[in-house]
Amino acid sequence: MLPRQGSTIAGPMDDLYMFIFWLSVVFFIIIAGQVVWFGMKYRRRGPGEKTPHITHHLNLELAWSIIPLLLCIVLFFWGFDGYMKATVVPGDAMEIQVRAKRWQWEFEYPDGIRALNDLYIPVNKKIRMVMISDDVLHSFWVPEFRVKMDVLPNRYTDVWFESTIPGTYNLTCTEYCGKGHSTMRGSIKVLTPVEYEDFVKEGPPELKNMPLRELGELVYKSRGCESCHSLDGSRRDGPSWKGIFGKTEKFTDGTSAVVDENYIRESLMNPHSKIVATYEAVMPVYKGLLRDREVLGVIEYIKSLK
Amino acid sequence: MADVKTTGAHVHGEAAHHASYLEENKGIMNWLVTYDHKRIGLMYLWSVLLMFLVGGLFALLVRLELLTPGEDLMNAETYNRVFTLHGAIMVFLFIIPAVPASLGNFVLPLMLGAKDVAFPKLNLASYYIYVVGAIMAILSIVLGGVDTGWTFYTPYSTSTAGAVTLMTLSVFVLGFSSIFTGLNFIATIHTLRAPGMSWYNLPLFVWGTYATSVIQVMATPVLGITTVLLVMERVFQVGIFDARLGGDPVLFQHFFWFYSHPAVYIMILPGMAIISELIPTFSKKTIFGYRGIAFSSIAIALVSFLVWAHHMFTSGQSPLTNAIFSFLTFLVAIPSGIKVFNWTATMYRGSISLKTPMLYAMSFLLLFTIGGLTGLFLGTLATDIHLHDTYFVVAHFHYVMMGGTVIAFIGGLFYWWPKMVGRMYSEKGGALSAILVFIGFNATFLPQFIMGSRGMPRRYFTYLDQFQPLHQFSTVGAEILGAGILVAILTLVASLRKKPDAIANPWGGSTLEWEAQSPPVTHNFVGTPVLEHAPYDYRHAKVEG
Amino acid sequence: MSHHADSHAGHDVHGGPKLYGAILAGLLFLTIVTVGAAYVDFGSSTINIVIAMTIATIKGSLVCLYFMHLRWDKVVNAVVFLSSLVFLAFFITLCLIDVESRDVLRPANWTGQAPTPIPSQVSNTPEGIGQPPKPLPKEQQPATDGHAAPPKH
Amino acid sequence: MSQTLESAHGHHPAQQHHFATMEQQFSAAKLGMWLFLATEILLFGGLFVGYGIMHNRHPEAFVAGHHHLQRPMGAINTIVLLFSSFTMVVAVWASQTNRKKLLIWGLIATIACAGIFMVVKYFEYSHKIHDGLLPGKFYSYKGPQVEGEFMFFSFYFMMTGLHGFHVLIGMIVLAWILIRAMRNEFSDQYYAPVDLAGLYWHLVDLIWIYLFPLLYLVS
Repeated sequence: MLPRQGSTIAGPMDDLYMFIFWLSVVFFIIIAGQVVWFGMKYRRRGPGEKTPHITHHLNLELAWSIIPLLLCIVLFFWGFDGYMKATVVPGDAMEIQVRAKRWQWEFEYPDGIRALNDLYIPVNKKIRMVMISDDVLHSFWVPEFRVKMDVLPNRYTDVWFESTIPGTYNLTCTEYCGKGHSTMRGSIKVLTPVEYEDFVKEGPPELKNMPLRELGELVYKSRGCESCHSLDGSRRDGPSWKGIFGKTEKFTDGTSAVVDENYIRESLMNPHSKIVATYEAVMPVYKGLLRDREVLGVIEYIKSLK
Repeated sequence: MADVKTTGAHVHGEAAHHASYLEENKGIMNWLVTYDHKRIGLMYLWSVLLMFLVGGLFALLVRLELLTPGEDLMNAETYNRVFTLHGAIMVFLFIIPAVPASLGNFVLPLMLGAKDVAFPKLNLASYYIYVVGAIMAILSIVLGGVDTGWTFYTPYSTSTAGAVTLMTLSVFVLGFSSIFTGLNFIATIHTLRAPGMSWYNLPLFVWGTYATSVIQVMATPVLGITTVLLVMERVFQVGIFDARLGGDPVLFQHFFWFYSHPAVYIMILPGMAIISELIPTFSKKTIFGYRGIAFSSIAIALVSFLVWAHHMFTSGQSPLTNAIFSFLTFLVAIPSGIKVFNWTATMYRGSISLKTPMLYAMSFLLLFTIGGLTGLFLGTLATDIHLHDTYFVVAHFHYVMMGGTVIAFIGGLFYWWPKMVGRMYSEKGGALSAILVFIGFNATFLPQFIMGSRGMPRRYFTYLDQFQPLHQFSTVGAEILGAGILVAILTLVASLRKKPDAIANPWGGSTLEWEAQSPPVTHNFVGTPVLEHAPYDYRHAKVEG
Repeated sequence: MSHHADSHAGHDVHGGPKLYGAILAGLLFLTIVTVGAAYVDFGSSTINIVIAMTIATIKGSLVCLYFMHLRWDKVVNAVVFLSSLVFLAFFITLCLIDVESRDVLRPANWTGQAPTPIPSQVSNTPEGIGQPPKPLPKEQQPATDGHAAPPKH
Repeated sequence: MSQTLESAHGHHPAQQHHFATMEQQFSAAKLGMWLFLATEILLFGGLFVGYGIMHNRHPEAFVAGHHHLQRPMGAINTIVLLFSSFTMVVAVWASQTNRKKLLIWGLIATIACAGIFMVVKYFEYSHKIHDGLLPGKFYSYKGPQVEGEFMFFSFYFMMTGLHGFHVLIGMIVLAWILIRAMRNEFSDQYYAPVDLAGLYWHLVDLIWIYLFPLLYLVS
């Protein structure tokens, strides 16, 4: 019923969940059982049936008021305890800054490395996410960690977790934020300590050995290029990549240049220096967001699009 | 049956048929300017049923789109508009007015032995305010649509395009319709009870409606000012909810839920009120724990004002606030539990007749129990963190709103239908609809609890492949549910083609409305009814059904 | 309900111009006191507000009890009126509790200071909060989904 | 309840068919009015909550903002409204005791006071508009100011605006009552409309009693 337990707080939280679940099952069986059983047993046999005149029964009524009340108080304290454990951040947590914007997650590590949508973290380490939104409300949810917190504009909120099993976990936005709400996903890749060190140096493991063209395609799909640059020559917010390599582009300032490796790199790092005529300056800056090898990948990928 | 002495010539069985409210003053113009609560109730009934069908159509569109991940029927923007309209129409135009304004309007004065509500003109005005609000809401679809979700959370609602301002104003207008209905009912219950009808002789439907009216009067004005502030924020950027200007977007949620949580009880209390009538009538047994049910309605109404922020446990409000509201939320669970236990106890050793309304009442008991129990997961702080804003929540509130209120509403409609139109419907059709609705409803929403727990957020246009089987199951369930509703409506409409055949008290009901002829005369009773026995006292019953 | 000799509708007539005049005098006096109190600092802004609101509440009570006849009216009307105040009090109190207690239960390493924001090309740091919005040029008005222009500072 | 069955005095022309007695009709109407007043309080209440929270968040801005208001104007308006409440309650008393002239003059005085209130408000508003002290994005005051000061004016205009709207509605209602009074419709048998309009008018006064210190006397 619940997704796998990926963090230290998942276990206790699931215990509570299962407790409420079985409690509900018991109460449901009692009530539904009565309804169905009475419905069959006391079914009207004829028009003249007499029924007993039972108006109330104080002790019975007190019992079914007080017992649920006590159970509810238990639930409250249990839930409050779990809530405090899940939200009070331990002092020794590693801090990662999160900036949510429509419709992507931007992360920044303490040493300044930045990542988009994919977060790599070490296993068995307490992580605190300090979050802020660029626009509307978002909400940070990793189902397998059982953590969720809204991300607000102009105010920091935080959430913490300590993952227990290396692997990939989904991150989703759970506060409705418009058109791209349901695709505002990210992934949290929990790495072993060795892998994490490697990551800090060279980037994510599965990308390291990928052929450049494939890496470029991945960047195209995962870093938002797709939404503005088509591959089939059709017009979107930016020029199509089909056959663009080697073409001469005219710019809004009247100059022109051939699309080559240097031009592509410049367009990624400093896109607003040259704007292709008839387009608007809407391209985001990818400086610091792409590793060198990923830039090379994009160049190779564009070259391959004849 | 409460023994009633009427001073007129109205005697059971052999009563001369007086011209009913349907037969007098025919013609559309007479209906449009009528002050008769029964006619206004019927006009409300057709209007809310129309809105129910529109909202239901949007629901089916949502479910169809979710049959597969990705874009099939509509794009993300359209989908967002469709689910917003589904929510807004169902909440503001259907459920909130459904029971009080249609059935309540019809039945309440009859139950009190009154000739009309206290302010008949205000009653009619409130209907037209509703119509204006409904037209504004429909217009906003044409004029750009609304994609904020029915909750209008800022800053999304203050920055998105579309007809949000018009929709918000429509909610403002509809709020007044609701306020006037509530105000009217409170004054009616206080001043127009039949001679001999003390507070403890009130039918439980009246108690439930009274509690509902208290919330309508006390909470709806806050919705009014919230919508005004939202419009101000959109038009003038006054800054109160806009974080960039020094405002607080979470404050909007406080404002919104201060109304909208009590509003949840505006929706469910009338449903409970109907069930409190159906179960004793069809068990032919006095209600168990009359005072427990009556006071729990009032308790729910009062405590409902103190639990609103449990919609905001992950919103960034303070942990202290979370703790306070979680605790208060559990308190509101107790009176609901008391009611359920009292209802089942009423069935004990009864003479249970499984007519259509009773089938709906029993469905209500099962579905509302699930809805209530799943609420425990959400009121508990720790588990709510995981479940908040997921399909678990969607399933939970559908179990309460649809499995609770709508099922009770349909049950009540079948119950009072003979009184309203003077005709009996086909029991087979009714029973078929009850079974289809029950199966379809569970098939639709049970899978959503699992999806939510596993990680499916709400308001998603597309989803991960792992959820597809459950989504498909849910969509199929929604089609069955839709078919069940259709059967119910067809059954009722088909009965209109018959000649009037309903006797005054076809079910052996014990409250005053069954003393009036079916359908009643314009001023309800021929003569003045005087109540001599408490309601639900079947020792004095003269069984007719 | 007792029937008064000169009121066939069954309602007692209460008060009279003399009593109402006295109440008016009291209200005017309290208005002067409020204005006067506004020029005195009683220590903290909270105390100042409490004093101003207390005087306003006394004035309000006089209006309710005498001008609005609540003193002589049926209990139910007073209950209705008071319950609106009670619900309003809940609304104000619980909202204030939230706003005032945010971050109170934070962990030890939380200093209450906002953490350093992520450097970004798009400036959305809390600086500039509380500046009045500037009217947007027409084309920048909220127009397309998701790209509403925030007011520029 | 026993008396409600029959009325010993026959039917007053203003009695509606679904009420057994005038007394029943009167108490229903009065309860309805009080319920309506309760909704008004909660409607204004939302603004008070917003004001309280934003005041807490930007205290300096609210203090600085209120220096732009003219206390004498506010004080005059307070006195005018209090006096109008007095004339109103006298009018109600006059209708209960069949003093028709006093009723008419009381109503006229009340409407006149409401008029004075609106005129003073007009001068205050035009002063603010001239200085650019307008709500939200129309705020264009250029003088020295504290951060967030514009928000004070958002609240000033929303609160006094909604209140002013209620004063206007009150004037219309009272004018209608005045016409009916001149047509001799009211007596000690039937004065509910005067009484209810009076209740509404006192509520408008009551709200101003709170608005005045909150907006004009912030410290």
